[in-house]
Amino acid sequence: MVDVTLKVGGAAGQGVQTVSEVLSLILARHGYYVFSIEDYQSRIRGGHTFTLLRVAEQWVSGGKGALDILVCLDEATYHLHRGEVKEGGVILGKTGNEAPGEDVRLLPLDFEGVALRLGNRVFANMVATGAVLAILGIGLEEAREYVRETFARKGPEIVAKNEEALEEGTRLVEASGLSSSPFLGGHQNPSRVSRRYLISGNEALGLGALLAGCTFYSAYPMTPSTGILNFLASRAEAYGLIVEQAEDEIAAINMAIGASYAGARAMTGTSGGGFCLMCEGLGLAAMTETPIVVIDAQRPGPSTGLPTRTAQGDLLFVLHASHDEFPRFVFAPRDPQEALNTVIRAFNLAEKYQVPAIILSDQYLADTRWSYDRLSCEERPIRPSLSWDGASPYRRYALTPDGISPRLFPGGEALVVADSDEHDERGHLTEDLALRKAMQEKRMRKLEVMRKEMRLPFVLEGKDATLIGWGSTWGVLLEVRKALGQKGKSIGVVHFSDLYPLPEGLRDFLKRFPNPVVVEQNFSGQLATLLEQETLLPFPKRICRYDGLPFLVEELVEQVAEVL
Amino acid sequence: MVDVTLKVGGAAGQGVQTVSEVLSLILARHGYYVFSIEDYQSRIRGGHTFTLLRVAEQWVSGGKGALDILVCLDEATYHLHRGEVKEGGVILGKTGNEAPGEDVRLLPLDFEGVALRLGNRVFANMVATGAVLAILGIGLEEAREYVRETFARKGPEIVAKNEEALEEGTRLVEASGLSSSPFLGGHQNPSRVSRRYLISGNEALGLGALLAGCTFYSAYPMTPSTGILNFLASRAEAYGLIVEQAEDEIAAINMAIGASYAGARAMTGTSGGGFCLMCEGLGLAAMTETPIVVIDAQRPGPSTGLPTRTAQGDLLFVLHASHDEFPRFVFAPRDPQEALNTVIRAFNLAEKYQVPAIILSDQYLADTRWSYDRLSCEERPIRPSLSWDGASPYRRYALTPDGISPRLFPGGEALVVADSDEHDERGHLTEDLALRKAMQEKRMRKLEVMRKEMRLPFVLEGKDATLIGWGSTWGVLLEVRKALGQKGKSIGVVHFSDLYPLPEGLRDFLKRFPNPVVVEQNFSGQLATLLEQETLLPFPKRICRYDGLPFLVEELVEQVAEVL
Amino acid sequence: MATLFDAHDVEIAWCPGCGNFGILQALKETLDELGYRPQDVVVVSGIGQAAKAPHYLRVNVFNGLHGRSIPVAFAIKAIRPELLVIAESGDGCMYGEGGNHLLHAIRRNPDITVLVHNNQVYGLTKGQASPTSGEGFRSKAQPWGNLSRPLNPLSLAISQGAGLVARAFAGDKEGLKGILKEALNFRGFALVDILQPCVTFNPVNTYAWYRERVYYLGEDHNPEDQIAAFQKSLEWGDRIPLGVFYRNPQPTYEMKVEGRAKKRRNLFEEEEFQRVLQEEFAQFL
Amino acid sequence: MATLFDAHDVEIAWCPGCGNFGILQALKETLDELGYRPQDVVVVSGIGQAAKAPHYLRVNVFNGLHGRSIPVAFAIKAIRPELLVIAESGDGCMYGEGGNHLLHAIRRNPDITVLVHNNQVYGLTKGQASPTSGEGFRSKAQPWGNLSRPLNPLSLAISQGAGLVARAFAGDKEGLKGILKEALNFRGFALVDILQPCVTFNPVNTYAWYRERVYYLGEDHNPEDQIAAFQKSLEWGDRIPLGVFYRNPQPTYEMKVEGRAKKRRNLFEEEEFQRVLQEEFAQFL
Ligand SMILES: Cc1ncc(C[n+]2csc(CCOP(=O)(O)OP(=O)(O)O)c2C)c(N)n1
Ligand SMILES: Cc1ncc(C[n+]2csc(CCOP(=O)(O)OP(=O)(O)O)c2C)c(N)n1
Ligand code: SF4
Ligand code: SF4
Ligand SMILES: [Mg+2]
Ligand SMILES: [Mg+2]
Repeated sequence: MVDVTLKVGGAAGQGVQTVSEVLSLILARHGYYVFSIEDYQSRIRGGHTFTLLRVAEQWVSGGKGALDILVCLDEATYHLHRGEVKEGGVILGKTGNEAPGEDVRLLPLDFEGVALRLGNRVFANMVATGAVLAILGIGLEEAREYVRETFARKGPEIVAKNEEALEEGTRLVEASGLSSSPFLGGHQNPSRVSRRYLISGNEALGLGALLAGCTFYSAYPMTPSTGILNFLASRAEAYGLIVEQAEDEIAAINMAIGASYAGARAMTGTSGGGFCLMCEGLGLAAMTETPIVVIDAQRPGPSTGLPTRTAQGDLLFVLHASHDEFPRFVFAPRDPQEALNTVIRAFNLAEKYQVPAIILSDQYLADTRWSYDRLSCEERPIRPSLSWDGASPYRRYALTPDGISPRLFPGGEALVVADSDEHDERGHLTEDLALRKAMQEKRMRKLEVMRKEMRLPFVLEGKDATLIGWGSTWGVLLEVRKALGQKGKSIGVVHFSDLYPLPEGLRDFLKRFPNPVVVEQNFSGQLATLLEQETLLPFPKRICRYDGLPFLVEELVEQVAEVL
Repeated sequence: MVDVTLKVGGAAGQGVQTVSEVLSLILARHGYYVFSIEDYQSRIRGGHTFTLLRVAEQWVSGGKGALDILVCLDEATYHLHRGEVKEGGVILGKTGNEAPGEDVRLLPLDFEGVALRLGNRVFANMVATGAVLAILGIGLEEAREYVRETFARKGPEIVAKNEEALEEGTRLVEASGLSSSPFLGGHQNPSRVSRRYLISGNEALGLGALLAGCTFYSAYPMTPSTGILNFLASRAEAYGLIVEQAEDEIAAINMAIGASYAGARAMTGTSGGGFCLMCEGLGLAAMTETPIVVIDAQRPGPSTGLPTRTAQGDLLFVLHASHDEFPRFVFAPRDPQEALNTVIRAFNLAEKYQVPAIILSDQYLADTRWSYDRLSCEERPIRPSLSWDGASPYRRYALTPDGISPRLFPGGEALVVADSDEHDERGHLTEDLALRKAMQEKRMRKLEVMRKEMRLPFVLEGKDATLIGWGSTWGVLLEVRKALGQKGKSIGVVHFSDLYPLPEGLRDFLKRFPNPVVVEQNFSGQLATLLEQETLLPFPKRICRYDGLPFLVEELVEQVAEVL
Repeated sequence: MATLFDAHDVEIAWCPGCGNFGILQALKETLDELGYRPQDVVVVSGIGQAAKAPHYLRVNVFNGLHGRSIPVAFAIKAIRPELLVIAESGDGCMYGEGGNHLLHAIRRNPDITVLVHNNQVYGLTKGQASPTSGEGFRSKAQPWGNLSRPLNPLSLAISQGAGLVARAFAGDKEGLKGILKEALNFRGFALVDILQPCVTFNPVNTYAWYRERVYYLGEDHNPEDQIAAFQKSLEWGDRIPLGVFYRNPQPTYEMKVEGRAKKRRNLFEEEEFQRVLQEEFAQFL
Repeated sequence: MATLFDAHDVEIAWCPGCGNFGILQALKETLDELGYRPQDVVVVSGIGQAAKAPHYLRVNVFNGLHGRSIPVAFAIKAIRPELLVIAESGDGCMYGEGGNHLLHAIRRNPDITVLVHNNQVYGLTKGQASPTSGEGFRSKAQPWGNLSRPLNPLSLAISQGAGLVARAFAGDKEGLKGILKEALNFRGFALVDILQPCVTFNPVNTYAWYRERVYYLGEDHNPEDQIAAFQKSLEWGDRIPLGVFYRNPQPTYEMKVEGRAKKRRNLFEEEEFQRVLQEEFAQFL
């Protein structure tokens, strides 16, 4: 079964992401499953950046560390990564003096030189793409089509040059004889039917919002959430959304709240540092019972930390963010497919319960491209019907049994009053402390109903151990289970996407899983701590990674094997 | 044993706080123990406000609900509180038509009318004071002295008028015959030696900072923390502090961090909403390992909530505030005396470990005046010695075994580099992820050493039940223990002032206390949740108050009796 | 005078004699005279004494966070351009905590009116210096007297080319109403700084103090002239000008995004949803 | 030219050709020529490409949060008035996220210098419109083109009577150095807006674009005249003036609080501690 891992590396600005994007797309169109992880630094030019690309005939959900192919757009890539190439692998592009590993073939290629001969350095990416396709054993048909689609508006000459660049790349590999036993075994896509969908977390989060009927998105740029802003901005004019870049995150969340009060479905997105600035706004949404969706795309901290790396360090923070207590939803989708549905669910539930809903993403989920046979959308945007009879005086914050009060928008017949102070049923500020008590109870009452909406974790049974995770680590946990399964170990997976309020009966539910090992991308094991608090069961075995890199399959397999 | 509870009520702006302040002071100077609780609304004039004042021959640490004396500066006070006066009690001032309770004496008095006859409405407060003193059976000697001290700079005429007002008040009561069996039984202070100290939480927090050697305080006004700003401002010129009102809370915390980096001992103070805005700065302090002290004076939320009321709703928030993980200290002093020491400790520990220290106050602690035989200061400001040899290149963030690195200030021989990004040992930003891992470990390593600094809770043993609390509820828990003790119940108290990191061995420690009941001023019982998480022991019995009012003795006695 | 905008069953928590009363009454009468219906008006505020004003009006109210009324008002107007949207709060709220939002709202030019009850003090928190307090202003938090120069909100707004910039005085109802009318009728961002005596905490800038100094800009002042407006905005001391200082009509934010609203698709309808879903999914194939 | 302020062992992460290099070099030379020692200089920054600059200098560095360099710099100067304190960051950082701090720092007039690398774009986050981007500026976040009018930082600072307000161009080292010298020598708050080409994300405001337009204010410009300075600050288009627009010497914050430092008491010393303790405790008896 074909399963090839390739890495494209270079300096920022050299086009690493372009090469890997084009490759991913072409391979997905060829019917391969693709999984690509972006690694980059907080700079625009220079330094080092790479994409880790896995191409397989079976669906894959995690990255591997051992490389079949290393594509070096600069010499630094060769130095940094040549040790990762396994036996039988190939290194192509700019190479260096040190020897590669045993049985690793070297193909020194001057992509830029070829490009310059074609007239412009920019064609280097297509030369590299052509070369890699040849090594993989993929014909240029799809690649040509891609080039035609992409460069059409730049004129036929540019199209022709790019096609030439592809061909040059392929030719160089053929000349070296390296294409004779291609990595993908010459498999070709017989028809278009088996094209795979290719989508990243940020695209899926943006698409989910679009499908949820989001009409207002305000944000201040912050890696790794900016892709959501870009996605929604790209759709704003066609679909009629208001997408506004705010002056700061405080404005961003207050704008979203204002828009929601006025009748919009509103969302904002940021990373941890920006979320800090949104804490007060989160409480405002809670107190005025104005639904909003907030995406926190996590990255390592504290503080500015590592802006372009991944982490799951904000769980306990978002759970308790803002002073005093109020109900909120917290979700952490496991992959782009689920992210799509989660956003719609978050909008629906936020609006149904008139509370803020927080979605935890991270740099890994945001930037990683997953491939699927099909994309599906199981959720539908639903607006709760407004339960005001139009006759009795309107009470925005009526004390109801389930805590949910009739929510109208301004501009209708009834006046809508909202206040960040404690207020009476009409929304006017009050110092009546018996009423305060009733209001706090009304708000908190929702939590128990909300809990019923929450889903139990995803489960795969296993006898030897159970890996417990949340959010973006789901895919790699599946891979680890499979890998250890091949070694005769029976490993279960329990994975949380719904994090708060935690579903009922969790203690009994969790008790039945043998030998739990919690796997998280943070220092202390925050989910483990949360589960301990919720269930009073101990979760002492924790595998924590907090260097900013995502878990890869082989390393995690070893770590899990160690604690078994 | 004398133990009198009196309430002075009126509209905001009528001088309720002046009357009670003067009374407290005079009574404390007379050698009585005084305990006064302020209740006010978020407005400047009108509405309703009162002070609950307890005067006793024994030290007291909580307020009672049943009144001996009700002083009505307006009629609303009579309507609102007449039901609280117990048998044998007195109501004086503006009364209304409804009958008082049984065996309650009414003394309708027109304080304002008397004052106007003296020439100005402002003397009404002194008329009321004189009247109350007479009912209590306190001569006017101390009161006169107070008047002379306070009004001296306004001239002899004003002094004379105020003295007259006092006398008028006393005379009115005497004329009514009500002073014949005074509440305090005619006890007089024989000498100055037994004067009591009288101090509020905000004063104690400010004084603690002053004594800790704080040289920089920046804050944005926010109830109930503003008293700290006022206190430190009042000392700034005499002691040479910089006290700066910032444009917002974000500036406030960033200023404090800058000042600390430059060599100051720096603090900021706010309430929950402002603390929200400080979350990002908290992470900055953590990442740059810049010590600061942050006071969060809690009030009910969410959001603006009830600005002038009390709550303990921010515990879990401040514990996890700011994205990703870093060590911090969290303290919640139990009374003004401890607050004084806590602030000094917080400064010392923050500086020793180069971390932020958070002090949780609340409106009850902030505004309540406690009396003591003596004030004591057990802590001393200590600056850690700087451990740089001056020879080797200076590494601000050297990776040390205990995580504490040599901290210098700019302006000396070595250059000091600090960065909110992940950084190398010199402080320069890095993308070396192995180093990132080491740095995160270095920072988190401090937590285990910090834990050793933390003190086990205050303990009073009891066989029937154990009341567990934190922060400002300590005093009332003592009172409840005493009251239930008188009813033959043996009630223990376990009270936390050191909240994070929790001291070691807590599970075994807590196990030995029978029938734990956690008492908190929030909705869900946040300390109980924290203890469950830390010890995996269940704490299902929780008494929670969240209407914004503090626990009073009798009600809490009943609530505790119920769960016994 | 009774108006359509009189609130009932709400107790006003301001001090007797406070300048806020004059502003409240003038605003109610202005809204009435301009023919608005309460349900077509949204008043957004922050936190402070001034920020309680919307509760005392019969309108839609969003009383949000201290300093954050402008972003809320901006978004309400963006989503519901047919409503009249006013942001109303104190000087601390709008110029202190909220200064950044004011600055950037001017750049966006939404068609909202910002009313600032400028009492040159923090009223609700008991008298600290505000961004507009005079140098030397004393309070418990500044016993040495305010060390900062006061912010000049008019100069600030004029310097950034704001739509309409005006100053009014709470003590002159008719004058205030005239200015409110101009501001509310203006299409674009309008800032009205209203001098408001705080009888409790500001012993400096009293009714009498203002009355001695204020005068209305005359016919000779050309509000379309940015330099002249700027020059006038610097006048503060013995004479304090009132009126519309500056007027700079320009396309509003809502006009610029108007086209988008028309393209809004109804995703709550299954067929439309499916259409969008298919179009979008195709992008990822 | 080598200077005392050259950093070693730090790799510069800017794009080749970036305008930041010119600013860095000019600043190093200026500090050197003014005779400062590295240990007497603190450079505070926020987050962004420009905000990395302090790491490339041999000085004391505080690289804080995005938008928050000014409050940090203010406090460092307040505590250590003998140090030279510079706040240096990008246009997004200083005028966007940090706008409120700029506004209020002007009012306090601390003796700090604020250097803004104004590339009219968010560089580090890959090219979104910044507060100073021109109307119509396109990016992935604004594919329809920036809808807001650009903030004018010079007009803003002049309108609030800031100490010194200047504009420089990264492409003219000598001119820039001259302006930096004036700003660093000025006692009080100085803002230098430095036009900085971003060769990666700003295809509009290029070196050539600036070169065609910039010119230095001549002798005829009187920087003490606030109205003239304001008028000049509005000039932006075919001609863009450089130089010191405005100069308004006034007492600094540090001067105003100078007396306090002298009264500082050494509480780390037991005897002094006891003295203070007794004095203070007596207040509560
Ligand atoms: C984030 C935050 N910080 C501080 C406060 C406390 N606060 C409430 S009102 C106010 C000042 C009000 O001054 P201003 O806006 O001038 O209104 P005024 O009361 O003078 O009308 C402050 C500081 C708050 N509510 N929220
Ligand atoms: C609170 C917060 N919000 C957002 C960011 C993300 N961020 C980093 S740099 C930057 C913009 C930088 O623009 P500018 O200040 O103009 O600097 P430049 O990169 O252009 O030099 C942003 C939005 C952040 N670090 N912190
Ligand atoms: S404190 Fe001042 S502003 Fe507030 S209501 Fe009273 S007079 Fe008005
Ligand atoms: S992105 Fe622009 S500002 Fe940043 S280093 Fe590159 S050229 Fe300079
Ligand atoms: Mg005010
Ligand atoms: Mg920039």
